[in-house]
Amino acid sequence: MNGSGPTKLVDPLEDPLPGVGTYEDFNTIDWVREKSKDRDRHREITNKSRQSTVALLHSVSDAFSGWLLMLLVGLMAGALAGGIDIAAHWLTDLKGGVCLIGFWFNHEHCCWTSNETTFQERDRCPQWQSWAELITGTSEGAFAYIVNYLMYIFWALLFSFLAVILVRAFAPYACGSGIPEIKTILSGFIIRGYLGKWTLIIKTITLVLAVSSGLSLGKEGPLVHVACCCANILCHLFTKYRKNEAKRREVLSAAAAVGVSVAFGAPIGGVLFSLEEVSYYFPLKTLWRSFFAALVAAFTLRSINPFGNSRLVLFYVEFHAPWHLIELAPFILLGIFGGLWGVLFIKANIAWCRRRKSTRLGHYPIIEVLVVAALTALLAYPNSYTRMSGAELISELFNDCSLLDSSQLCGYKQPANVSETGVGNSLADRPAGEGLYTALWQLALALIFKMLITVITFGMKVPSGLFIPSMAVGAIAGRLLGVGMEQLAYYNHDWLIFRGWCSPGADCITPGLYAMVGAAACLGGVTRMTVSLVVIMFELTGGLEYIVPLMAATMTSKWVADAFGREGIYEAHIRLNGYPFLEAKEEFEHSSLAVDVMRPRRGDPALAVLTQDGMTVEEVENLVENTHYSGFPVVVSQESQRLVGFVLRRDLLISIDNARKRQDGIVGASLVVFTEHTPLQPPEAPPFLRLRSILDLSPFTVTDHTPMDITVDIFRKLGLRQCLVTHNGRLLGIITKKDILKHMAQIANRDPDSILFN
Amino acid sequence: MNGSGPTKLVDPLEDPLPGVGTYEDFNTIDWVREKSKDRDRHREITNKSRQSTVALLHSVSDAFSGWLLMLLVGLMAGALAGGIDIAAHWLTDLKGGVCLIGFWFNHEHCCWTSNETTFQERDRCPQWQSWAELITGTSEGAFAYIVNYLMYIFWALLFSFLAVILVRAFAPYACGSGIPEIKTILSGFIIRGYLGKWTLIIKTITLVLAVSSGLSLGKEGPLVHVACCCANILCHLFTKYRKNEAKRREVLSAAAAVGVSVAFGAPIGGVLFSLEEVSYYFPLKTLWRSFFAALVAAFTLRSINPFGNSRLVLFYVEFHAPWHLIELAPFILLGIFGGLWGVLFIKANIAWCRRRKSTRLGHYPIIEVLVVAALTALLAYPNSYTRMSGAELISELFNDCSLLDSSQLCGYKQPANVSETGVGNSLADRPAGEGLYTALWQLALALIFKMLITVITFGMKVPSGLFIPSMAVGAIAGRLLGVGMEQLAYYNHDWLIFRGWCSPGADCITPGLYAMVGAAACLGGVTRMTVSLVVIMFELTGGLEYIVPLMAATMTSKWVADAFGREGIYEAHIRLNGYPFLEAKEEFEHSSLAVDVMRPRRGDPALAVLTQDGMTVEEVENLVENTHYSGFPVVVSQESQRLVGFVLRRDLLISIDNARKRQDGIVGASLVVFTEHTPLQPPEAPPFLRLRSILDLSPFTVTDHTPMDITVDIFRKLGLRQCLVTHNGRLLGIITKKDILKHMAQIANRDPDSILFN
Amino acid sequence: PRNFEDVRCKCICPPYRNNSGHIYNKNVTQKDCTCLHVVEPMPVPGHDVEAYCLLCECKYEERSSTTIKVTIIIYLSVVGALLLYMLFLLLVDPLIRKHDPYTQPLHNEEDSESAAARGNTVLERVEGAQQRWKKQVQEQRKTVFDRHKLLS
Amino acid sequence: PRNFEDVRCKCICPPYRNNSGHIYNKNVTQKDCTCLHVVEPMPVPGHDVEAYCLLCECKYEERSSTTIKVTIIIYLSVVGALLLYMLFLLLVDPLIRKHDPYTQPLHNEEDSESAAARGNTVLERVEGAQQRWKKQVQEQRKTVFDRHKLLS
Repeated sequence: MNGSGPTKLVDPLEDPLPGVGTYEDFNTIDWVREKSKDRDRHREITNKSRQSTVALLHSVSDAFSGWLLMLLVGLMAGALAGGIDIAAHWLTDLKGGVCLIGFWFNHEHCCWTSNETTFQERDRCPQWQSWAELITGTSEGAFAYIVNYLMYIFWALLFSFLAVILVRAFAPYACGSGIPEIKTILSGFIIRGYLGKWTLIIKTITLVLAVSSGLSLGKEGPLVHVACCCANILCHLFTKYRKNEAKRREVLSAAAAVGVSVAFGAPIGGVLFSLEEVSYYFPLKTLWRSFFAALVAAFTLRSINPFGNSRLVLFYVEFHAPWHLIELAPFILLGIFGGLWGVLFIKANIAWCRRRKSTRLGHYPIIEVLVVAALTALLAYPNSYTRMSGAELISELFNDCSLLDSSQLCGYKQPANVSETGVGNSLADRPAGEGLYTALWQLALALIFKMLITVITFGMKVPSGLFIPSMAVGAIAGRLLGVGMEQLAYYNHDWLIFRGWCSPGADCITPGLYAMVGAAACLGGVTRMTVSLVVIMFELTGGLEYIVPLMAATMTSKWVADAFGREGIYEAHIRLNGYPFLEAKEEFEHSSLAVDVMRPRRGDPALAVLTQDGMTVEEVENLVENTHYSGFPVVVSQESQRLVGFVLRRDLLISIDNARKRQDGIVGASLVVFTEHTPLQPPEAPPFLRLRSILDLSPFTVTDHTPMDITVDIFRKLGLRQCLVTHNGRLLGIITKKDILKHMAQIANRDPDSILFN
Repeated sequence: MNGSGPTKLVDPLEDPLPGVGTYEDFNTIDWVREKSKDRDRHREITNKSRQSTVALLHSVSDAFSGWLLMLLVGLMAGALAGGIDIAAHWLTDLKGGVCLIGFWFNHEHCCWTSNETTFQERDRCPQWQSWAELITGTSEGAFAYIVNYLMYIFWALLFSFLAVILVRAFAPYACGSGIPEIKTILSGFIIRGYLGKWTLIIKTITLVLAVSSGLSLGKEGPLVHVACCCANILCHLFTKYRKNEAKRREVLSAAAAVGVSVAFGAPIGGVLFSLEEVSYYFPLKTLWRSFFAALVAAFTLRSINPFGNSRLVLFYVEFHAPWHLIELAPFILLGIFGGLWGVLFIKANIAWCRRRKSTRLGHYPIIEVLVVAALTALLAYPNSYTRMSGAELISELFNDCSLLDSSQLCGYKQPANVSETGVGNSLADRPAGEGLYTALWQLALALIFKMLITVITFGMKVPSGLFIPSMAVGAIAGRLLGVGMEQLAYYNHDWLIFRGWCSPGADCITPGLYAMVGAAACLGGVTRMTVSLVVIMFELTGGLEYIVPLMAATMTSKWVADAFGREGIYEAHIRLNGYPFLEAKEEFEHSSLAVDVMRPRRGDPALAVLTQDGMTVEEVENLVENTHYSGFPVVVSQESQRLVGFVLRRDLLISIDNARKRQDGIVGASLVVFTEHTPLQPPEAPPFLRLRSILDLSPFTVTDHTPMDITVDIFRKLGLRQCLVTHNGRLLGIITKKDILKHMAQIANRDPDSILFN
Repeated sequence: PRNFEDVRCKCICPPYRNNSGHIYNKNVTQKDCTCLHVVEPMPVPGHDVEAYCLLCECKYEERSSTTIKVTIIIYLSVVGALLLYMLFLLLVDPLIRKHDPYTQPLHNEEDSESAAARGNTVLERVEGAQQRWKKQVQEQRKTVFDRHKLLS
Repeated sequence: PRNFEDVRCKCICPPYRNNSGHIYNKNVTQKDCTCLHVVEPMPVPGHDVEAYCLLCECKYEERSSTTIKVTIIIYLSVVGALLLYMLFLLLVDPLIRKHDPYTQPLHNEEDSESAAARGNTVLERVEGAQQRWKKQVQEQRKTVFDRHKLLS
């Protein structure tokens, strides 16, 4: 959409002036212009490819560079995710002890080949020494407990301190989950350095530290950021993507899919997540490539095999226990819980973050992290369900008890004799035993703890994901409900609702399934994901039979949560920070017209316009200097106000600057000409400055009567930055993305000046 | 986008005049207008809901009507699919014989409880009598064979005759696969009656007949059409969807997902199919609802349980045999085969269909069907692999041989003694035996037969899907290659490539997997599906481990096929029929400008415009009568050509007609006024005809310099029907969707007049 | 339909030593659907039972013969009714009334719907609806079969 | 690393009659990863072996201890390097040069890249790059930590 009309003055492959056509930091890109640039470029290459073999090869390699890039992104993100998994696992276990046969082994790998593990305590082996054993020589008794406790707190504090200090020192952009920012970037915003090398390094390093410190946060969201950083860095290898912001965003959108794919081992779910949650402008075109990249990443991760069991995630489960239609009632209950929790969490977290943003709390980020880490460690250690990492907790809760399990959660009273003809290892009749009751109490406490601590954890200045804590909350609630249902059914086999499908001896209720459904419900309530969430959970379990329970819970959760507030946590954070993000899912409901939103408003001074051949360089410079607009319409004359085109402030400044330096005779009195044919030049006047090449000859226009819902639709669908408003063919005003966002904020009774823009 | 500006003259809930705002047959809808109408309606309901409880209830029920509709569509489509499965299975088996204990049982169900089935001939039982047994009393010998042969041909002819005669008599729109037409309809085209009651009934009935007649066609494509018919009919129950063409298309898009979901038992695959292949305008918004509907349909189908084994499709497989990285080479080979076959099939089929369209062949549709059916039956019967139905063949080919199987394809030489410690029932060492060699020959013949007969079958005037025949071709090829590889590995354990993973005694190659990959490759080559195909196949097998082979094959197949021609079979048929379909996936590559495409061209007479207050009723009527345009721009005056708005021919005619009938004093000399404020009326002049209410005050405009790639993008993204072209604020011309399609046809050296339009 | 026919437990036992393969079919509950209950008489001596049973695969299956019966009967009656109606339209109808159906052009759906209100008695309305439908089908037939504009 | 440590066959056997549950761990090939090979000594008498083994679950697992070792060592060295560099920047750097880093406004990436060419020797370029990076980080720190414009 640069004005290279039929005359083809400019070679699209090389910008005439460095800087023309680029963007400043915290600005929004013009999708149409970028796409058009890419098409010009593609056309050029196609045309050249008919001329020589080298050019043909170039064209082929250009066509395949997208695939190559996807491959590289998949490989790099998969490898990084594997590394993060291994390091985080090791560091987490370091809080408890150290491996004597090699300090680099985590607890499980330390005892990997040991024959001394017992059925009851599967993770005990002499090679692994807790800190108490190392320091005091014994692992029993109150003193050893206290030593372990103190060491746990020490390590937690150390890790969290390192995390926050590294973030502060090297890459402040590495903190947080990153998904709100990536959503905003994908919608066209520019945050320089947000996806850079240092962000990648620091985010990777500190993510491991933050997860290992025992804070109530997960690595899933930040992995999306990490994958996007990889993609952005790899984009620099290919001209096609380096120079085009729109094309680069296609790659980033695929990278988001890659991130979720490695976080949950769910390639299809990742692609759907990218489609549903983060992508903005081009959902279909990149579908296939995203899928490819997500698969490559998943396979890289599998070949690294971070957990030593060929699984991509710790909490992968595989059970095929059937469920009964009546169970939909508790599942829907879980959905309601998830929805309520989602709403409460969002409200509480946003309130806390606002406080952090506006009060003195925000001035002490390092102390805040240390305090929260200390608090978490102090409260988490005594309860074994909070002491373990979030992923391990979820894994334990998802697991269905069989005879092979010895965890506390499976502390059922053992039947007198195990039937010999019983098929497999399932426990059929399960009255709860002592161990289970203890576990339930601990879980209830853990639930309350997790619910509270997550609110103040998310948003601290360390990398922090929200998926794992939300899932943990839901999984605990689900497991509690599941065990409750199970015991209810066990003691009341003869109730009408249990009769028929819960006969004695039949395994009728699966608490692990309830935990899974609860996790999905809570995650759904917080993030408002729908299809992608169901598919991710489905890929986690590998069984199509649980789609209906998951869906019922997710749907209820979303409906309940939407009844109290339509935004998910990411949208809420986007709004909190005032990012210029035009939500694609929300309909614009108000009945205002374009004329109500455009600038200038009634009473304002008239729109600043340039005329196509009536202004001198000096006049133009004055106009530009005295206004702060990022672009100016060009009209035939001030009287007729008939629109010719649109020119960007940045391009204008660079061009005039360049002309003054390089072009002979251009002075302040030179006439600036935007017309195609230069008017006849008076003999002694200074030469004209011809600027048609930077003029956008096809600016978008709408009439003043256009309803805003249509205008918003146009902005969203086409990715516009500004749009001119006309009335009966005369230029009347301009609507920018910022104006729309301000207008929407006004309608929603929010402060319109909170929108972040350059 | 009806001109109900801030003055709100018209109540959006009831059109002022019946007919204003509706479309004629074979016309394209204006998405923006429809969406805007729906938003107005929604706003109205929301506003009213604050006033009374009844209105509030109405608003809630309106909000949930979409979900209710989805539920109903899922239930109805699932039930119909179940009925079709049962009936088709029974009719297919009727060609061979009849069940004595109840004529309504098919072969399998007839022998369901029989204890007389043997291990070798699993489907034999005394209750099921072949026609030879019934007529001649014996099932052995040449005479019985001939009787069965003749009966087979007789039934095939009868079924196909009934199918084509019913289609011709009651619902000609019921023939074909329907997917090209549904794609076109979803893009905004209107074909009245295409999704009506009769089409639904006849398509359902004749689909069963066509499939049962043994013709080389499947039921998967038509099921999409059936589901869309259900959705369209159920839309009539809800005002929200009945009156709005855009909203209805949202439902139809979900219905397409439902169709694939029941056809393959793949809800996620169905949703992705709808997203990737058929949907046009709103992929994301309906994602969640589509998924819901697809799941409901799949569960309805499962509860009907048409195959008696809780599977949704006949050819569901579940194996978990590992594959080796080296095997990617044969998989890619299968991809190449699939791509080549896809290209050849499309070329051959389109050539044949063009012949049918243009030569005398098209005049005898009934005879054509009978001849093809007779030919198919005649050639298919002697070969057991063509005699069975396509789905059964695929099921047999996908199946991996275990000790439990006795089919010819598993005719391996039995090892001397079965090892007792061998785990499970897998066959480890497998030299091919006599039976397998026979089977291979038969399969090779079946491959050639299927490849040829499908070309002339697809496009006949019976309901016919393409998925099953394509998959069958691919599955045969894949199985052949798989068995070949297996034998190669068996006899050459010591080759470098087999060493290590194919040691003696290990089960290293799974021919069933090759069949599956081949099926995916061929289907991908023909339809150019990518993600959705992989996901469908993944849901068919239920194992994530085969995604990589499937993806390698699909990707190769698509690349190979795209190298020879970029269109899939559906796009090719859309082009053959000249449907006005603007492909969303293809980029517009040419560098033309809007001014090159718009009407009037240079040298044509000027654009027919109305002025806002200068024309009489008679003049307007003359203008409308002498042109065939479907809309007219309204300008301030002929001299200034400054654009005011756009008015549709149909609305104009209806309004003038109505005014002449109902409004007092409107005569030919009355002035037509489009302005907001009526000018002062001269005393004795006839009253003005005020038509501002039908004026679209926000027509889309582009400048003459806008590159066509951007214009095409705008048309696609916003779903426009026409767009006005301006130069420096003056109206210059108009571009319609038809102009764009003609321009694209011209660029591709096709006949631009082949585009179907009203 | 006898309901007990609607469940079965099917065990497929492959060839084992000198026994050929065999298929067992029995009407038992899901719980009892194991090799030990279904394979009768056991073809192998006692100590081999376990090994033999390991090789067998037992599947519990349910069906609804009523659904099958009802579906087939509905299907056949619809086909029959359609054929009869087709014969009626082909043979009887032209004798009753003689007019050219091609004269009137096809209305749009809206127009036709409003026209539907014009009939006075129920019979006339049905008559009118039938006429309109017939015209639509003729139009469709012309489009698809004669002019090959659509669906070719 | 000793390679034979990288595979294991782990059998978990639940409590059975009067035997308590037990975990067996053995270093065998995938083919031999069955209860019969791994559970040694067999805790039950001969005729019970089959029933006992049916209850046990054996899993063959592989890992790469080299990958683990390398990952951890790389991780630790990167953290160490970063900490050292941070200390250097905090303590040593201010002593070497004394200027106000806040004076010059942040350049855009393009500008900075072109500026990168200005340095003459390699050392100067590195120096320049480091200065620009430090300014960027300061800018980021102001945005995120002080002004709370982003990421709060």
